Amino acid sequence: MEITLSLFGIAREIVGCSTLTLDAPAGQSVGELLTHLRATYPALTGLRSLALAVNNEYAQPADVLRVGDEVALIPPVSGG
Amino acid sequence: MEITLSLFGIAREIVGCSTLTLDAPAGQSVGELLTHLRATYPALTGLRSLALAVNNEYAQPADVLRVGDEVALIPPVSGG
Amino acid sequence: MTIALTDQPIDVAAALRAAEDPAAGAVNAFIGTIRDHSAGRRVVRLHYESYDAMALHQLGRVAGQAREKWPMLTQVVIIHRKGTLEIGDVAVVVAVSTPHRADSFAACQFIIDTLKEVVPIWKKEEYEDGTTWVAAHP
Amino acid sequence: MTIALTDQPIDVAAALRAAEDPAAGAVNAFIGTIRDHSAGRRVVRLHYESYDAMALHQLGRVAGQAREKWPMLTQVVIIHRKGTLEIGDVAVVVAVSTPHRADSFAACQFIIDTLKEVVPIWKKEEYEDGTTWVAAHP
Repeated sequence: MEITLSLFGIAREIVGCSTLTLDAPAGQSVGELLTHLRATYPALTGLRSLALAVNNEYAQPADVLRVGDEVALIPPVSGG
Repeated sequence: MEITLSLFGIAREIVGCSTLTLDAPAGQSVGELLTHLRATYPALTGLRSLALAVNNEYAQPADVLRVGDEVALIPPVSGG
Repeated sequence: MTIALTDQPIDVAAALRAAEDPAAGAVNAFIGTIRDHSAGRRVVRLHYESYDAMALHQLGRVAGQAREKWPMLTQVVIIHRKGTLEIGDVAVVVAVSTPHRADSFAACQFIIDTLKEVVPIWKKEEYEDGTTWVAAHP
Repeated sequence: MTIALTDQPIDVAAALRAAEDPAAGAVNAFIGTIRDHSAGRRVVRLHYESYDAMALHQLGRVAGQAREKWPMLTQVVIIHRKGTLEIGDVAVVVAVSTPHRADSFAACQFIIDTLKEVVPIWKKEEYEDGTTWVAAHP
């Protein structure tokens, strides 16, 4: 299934683009996608934290991705 | 010695005037003046607290009044 | 530092601008306004009376105590209104700035808490059927 | 309730007016401004980036959590700036009103503390000789 990933801040700079289209296996979990991304872009492993958001909520590693989900990579936030 | 006492808030209303001139014995203490005022105006005893200020500072009962002191009667404050 | 007692409406925006400082990233402000009720009674308006000279002196002392406890305070603004105030009017503004935010909350709260304990200002609440000097009696 | 993300300067006075409420006597406001230094380096300006849809959703959640913890909250205002900000510019305003003051301090501090932990907004500091995404690395 096709997953479109939005990227922000330092994660956007590390990956080099603000949206990334991935061909993920059906039933891929959030944890698996994070592992894949860290393997592909090793600089992501140096961040203080790295989360995935699905449909505007922070996702847990065991959550399963579905077609049509809004998925975003969330490096350490620093608002305020 | 002559003491001029400034009165505020409910203390002003109880005594009925905003300044009071008293003829106090030389060396009178803050505590003695408060006792005298409570005896003269019994409604003062019903207040939650009653303090004397001398020269813009809260005075202690043992402090001795001097000619020229700015003396004020301070009922419970409620600013803010 | 700005310390003021005024019988004119308080300009809250100006008070906040006075608290900002290029060296400080955090401003905390407390704004006390006139509520339409108190202890279950409808309040019509309030009258604030002040012992001006002592109130200004004590406000300065409170600001000084805050600076001792939070030496990183960059600005302290305390403005208290006096006279007759209507519902919604601003009675007091305390605004402080510090480099980091936790200090700004703690210092601002200390100032308003201490102000309410020591500064010689009195408020009389006016209801539809009477008046009360607030906190005067046990 | 007012929740906003904006690339325009924040009108702090308007934010405070939005927080006032005739039933509430206490307004507490936190204003985050751009400091001229950070970790010992001189800051020239800042760039804020936001995941807008999620940021607004999370700001609403933070406001909802505050209402659960402080049911007496009468108003909640959260406005966050994005884009390029200069020294002294206002980055964020949180303002709440409650009947009594201690709740206003606690609720406002909860909101800004939680906002900084969960809301997807990122700031990049620009120095004379480089830039850093704040808090990105351990």
